[in-house]
Amino acid sequence: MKAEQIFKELGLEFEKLKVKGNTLPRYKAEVKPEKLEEAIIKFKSNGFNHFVALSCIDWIKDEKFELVYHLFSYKEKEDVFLSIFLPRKEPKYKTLRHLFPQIETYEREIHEMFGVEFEGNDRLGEFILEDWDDMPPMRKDFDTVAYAKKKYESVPLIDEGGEKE
Amino acid sequence: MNENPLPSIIPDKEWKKIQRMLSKRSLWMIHFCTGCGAMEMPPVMTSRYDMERFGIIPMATPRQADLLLVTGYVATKTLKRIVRVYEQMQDPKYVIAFGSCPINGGIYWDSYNIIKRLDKYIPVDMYIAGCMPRPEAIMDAFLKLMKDIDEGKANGWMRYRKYYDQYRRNQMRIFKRWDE
Amino acid sequence: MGVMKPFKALRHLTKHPHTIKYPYQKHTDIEGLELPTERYRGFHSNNLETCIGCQMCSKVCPANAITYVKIENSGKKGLKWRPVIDYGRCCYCGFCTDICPTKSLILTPRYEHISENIDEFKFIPTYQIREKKDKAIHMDEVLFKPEDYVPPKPKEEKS
Amino acid sequence: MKEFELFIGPQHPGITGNFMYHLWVDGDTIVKAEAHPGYLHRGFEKLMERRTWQMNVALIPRICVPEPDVNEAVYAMAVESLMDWDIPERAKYIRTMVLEMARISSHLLTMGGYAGSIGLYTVGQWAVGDRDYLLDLFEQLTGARVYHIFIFPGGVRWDLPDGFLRKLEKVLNYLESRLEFYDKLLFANEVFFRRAPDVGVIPEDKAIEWGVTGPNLRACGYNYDIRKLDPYAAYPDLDFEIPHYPKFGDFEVLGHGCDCYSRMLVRRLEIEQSIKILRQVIKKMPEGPHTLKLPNPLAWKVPAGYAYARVESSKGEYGYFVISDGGKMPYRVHVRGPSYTHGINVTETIAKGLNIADFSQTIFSLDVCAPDIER
Repeated sequence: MKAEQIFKELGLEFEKLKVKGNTLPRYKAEVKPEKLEEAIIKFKSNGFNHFVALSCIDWIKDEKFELVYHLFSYKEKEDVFLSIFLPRKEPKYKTLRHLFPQIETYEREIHEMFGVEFEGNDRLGEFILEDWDDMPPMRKDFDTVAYAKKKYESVPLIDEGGEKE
Repeated sequence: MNENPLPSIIPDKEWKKIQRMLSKRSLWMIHFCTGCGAMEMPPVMTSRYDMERFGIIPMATPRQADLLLVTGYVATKTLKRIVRVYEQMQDPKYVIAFGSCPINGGIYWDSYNIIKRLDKYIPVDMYIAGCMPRPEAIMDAFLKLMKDIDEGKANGWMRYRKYYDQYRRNQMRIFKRWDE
Repeated sequence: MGVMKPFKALRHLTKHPHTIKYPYQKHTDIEGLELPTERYRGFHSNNLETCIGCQMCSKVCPANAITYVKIENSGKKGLKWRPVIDYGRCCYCGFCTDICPTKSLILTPRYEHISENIDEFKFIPTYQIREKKDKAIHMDEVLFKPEDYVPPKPKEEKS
Repeated sequence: MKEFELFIGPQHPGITGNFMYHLWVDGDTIVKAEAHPGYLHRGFEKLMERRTWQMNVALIPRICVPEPDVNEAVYAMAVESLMDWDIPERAKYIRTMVLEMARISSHLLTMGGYAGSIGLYTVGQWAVGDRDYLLDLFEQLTGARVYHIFIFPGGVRWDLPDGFLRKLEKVLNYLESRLEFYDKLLFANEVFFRRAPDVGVIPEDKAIEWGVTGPNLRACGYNYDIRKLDPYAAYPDLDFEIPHYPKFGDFEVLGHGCDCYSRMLVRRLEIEQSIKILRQVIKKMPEGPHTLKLPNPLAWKVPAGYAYARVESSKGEYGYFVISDGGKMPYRVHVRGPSYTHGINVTETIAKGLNIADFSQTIFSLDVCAPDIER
């Protein structure tokens, strides 16, 4: 089934993204967080069985996190982006790893980089970073230059005491 | 490196010279690609440039290696492994740092996960400029290191022993825990 | 026959070797052209005469590698700032040379600088780097003392 | 029965790059595997938010080191989508040429690494040596051996140097003559026949659902290639085939697909197809400008919006999700690397039941590229 038809059945409004270079159409729609699982199941059963990526965007001015679930159909040759908005304070969502197993990895990364909590995913925790001691680094209010200065540039040089062998 | 088997015949100073002359001819390199500069290692290691002509071969275990190549940027998670590998290597040991990143951070100068100067954490014997350095530059660095070893100038491992406390203090500013 | 297979490898003995015997032999491409060519992005060279000190190169640098020193007797009026490039930062992308309005800052095909001393990787590129054909850079040609600065001779124009 | 824990990596020759797998083994058999990425994490997505649209071109090739050009191409395509630019024909052909050269060089490197993991070290020596001729060409074209910084939004950075296409033709002839030796050494080798088939099997019906893409998906019998599905650059004008299981031409079909054997054979056949594509590019290379006129890099603003661009890299689908808020810098860029699923989720699942000795060849045949997992 074509994506436009599925959107119509789900009662969602969508926009078409601009495409240059590639040729296939891309549709983006905003979904309510509680309706998302249903929508993904609907798309999955209609041929959209390739889960491309899960991205997180920090809209700091609107105090929101946007999670974009990206699906692709090899049959219909269409891309679908389903986005949900979460509040920036204590962002929480449920895991969808039972639908596509690689969502688990994306959730682990987003948990570490943005601090979004996914209920039901038991593998959240230290993933890419080690010994991290600040707020999640991909958030917009994290200042990487100040952090690098504080952590790395303040380390003193080895004082050789004026003697060299 | 100081045990002299024939103290009565050869004086200590001469013995060290012979040792250095021999050890520069068989530098074994640890097989550890720490960053993107490792991409230029295959041409150097294999038939095109063939570093075995200089007696340098890749070795999988740190215990048998003399040469640690820090190929490019060093993430904090890798730094811990580099320090572990470096401490497992037997004296004398040498470190070559590849490219811009170990000198002053390189293009990742503002990254939150990349250390900026490698010589604050382990001693470095040779730096190569470039991003990434060409195989020719890498070969020249090997030749220059061999010359330095012969002249007794490459003694980063002695520095590490001497200023161990300072190096360890700097390392522990980056790591939260050492023993896991 | 499986038994004879290993002996077939003997014919490779007569082939031309693939290895570049590096310190004695130059790197050449498949047609025998010596590499690197003029297009190679190696160390910078800056003609301090034509540089106008506009500081555009530092604004476009993705690695924040370019800082400036003031040159007092630059021999002419105008802006006296000249770029200092930190090769502990530089990523050899060449954006600085693309944007340079007078094209005084260029990248040369010289690529080699090896040192035990970490402080030797920050210097003022001079026009001498351009002139020499050697692949390696030496500190004596890039160490720049403003009081010793002598403007280069103008090239003789063809009449 | 007692389980042992085994750590493969980060300092281990049997692993693709600086990456670690934590294995639980029972005797010789792997019971559980866990991937530990992060040794190469540089925070690219954060750094890209701090750099202007042009500066990012210098930064992104570093995301995937064996094949840096796909990053530049896909970023350029995403930016062109937002800017609504149509690039000149010549730029399209030059891009295709660069991407195919990169594909051959990456496949050669994978082949060498894979052969090393089953004990045939000569292939690695030859493949990496032959790859160097391609790097020589890259150097003459782009000015650098590995990080080319060549494909810009709006076209390519420079035009072709004199006699480049002639040299490319020569290198292609040379590579084609070498393929026969690779066949003898690796693809017609008894060691390969005995060790590779039916090892590291991805279940065919799960492959798409698990996010397997690229040569690994085609090894499962699917005829999907982004160059045909979602064409970009000059691919619609070019004629080429997509090798997939069980269409292996002259090669024997051993095993039941989805295994190391078919994954490596797909790569081997793709080299042939890439050579074919490059020959057509040489013949068809149009005249004209190689780039659009770019805006001043210091005042380059990109209209607000979302854009997703994807290309087929040698490892699978490579995508950039670029979000602009109309400013001088990207608001957010998300990089979808193919190894993200191959290296973590797929490997963790298919490692169960593998022999320890086969683990290394499985990850080499999946072509896991560590830097694009953790970025």
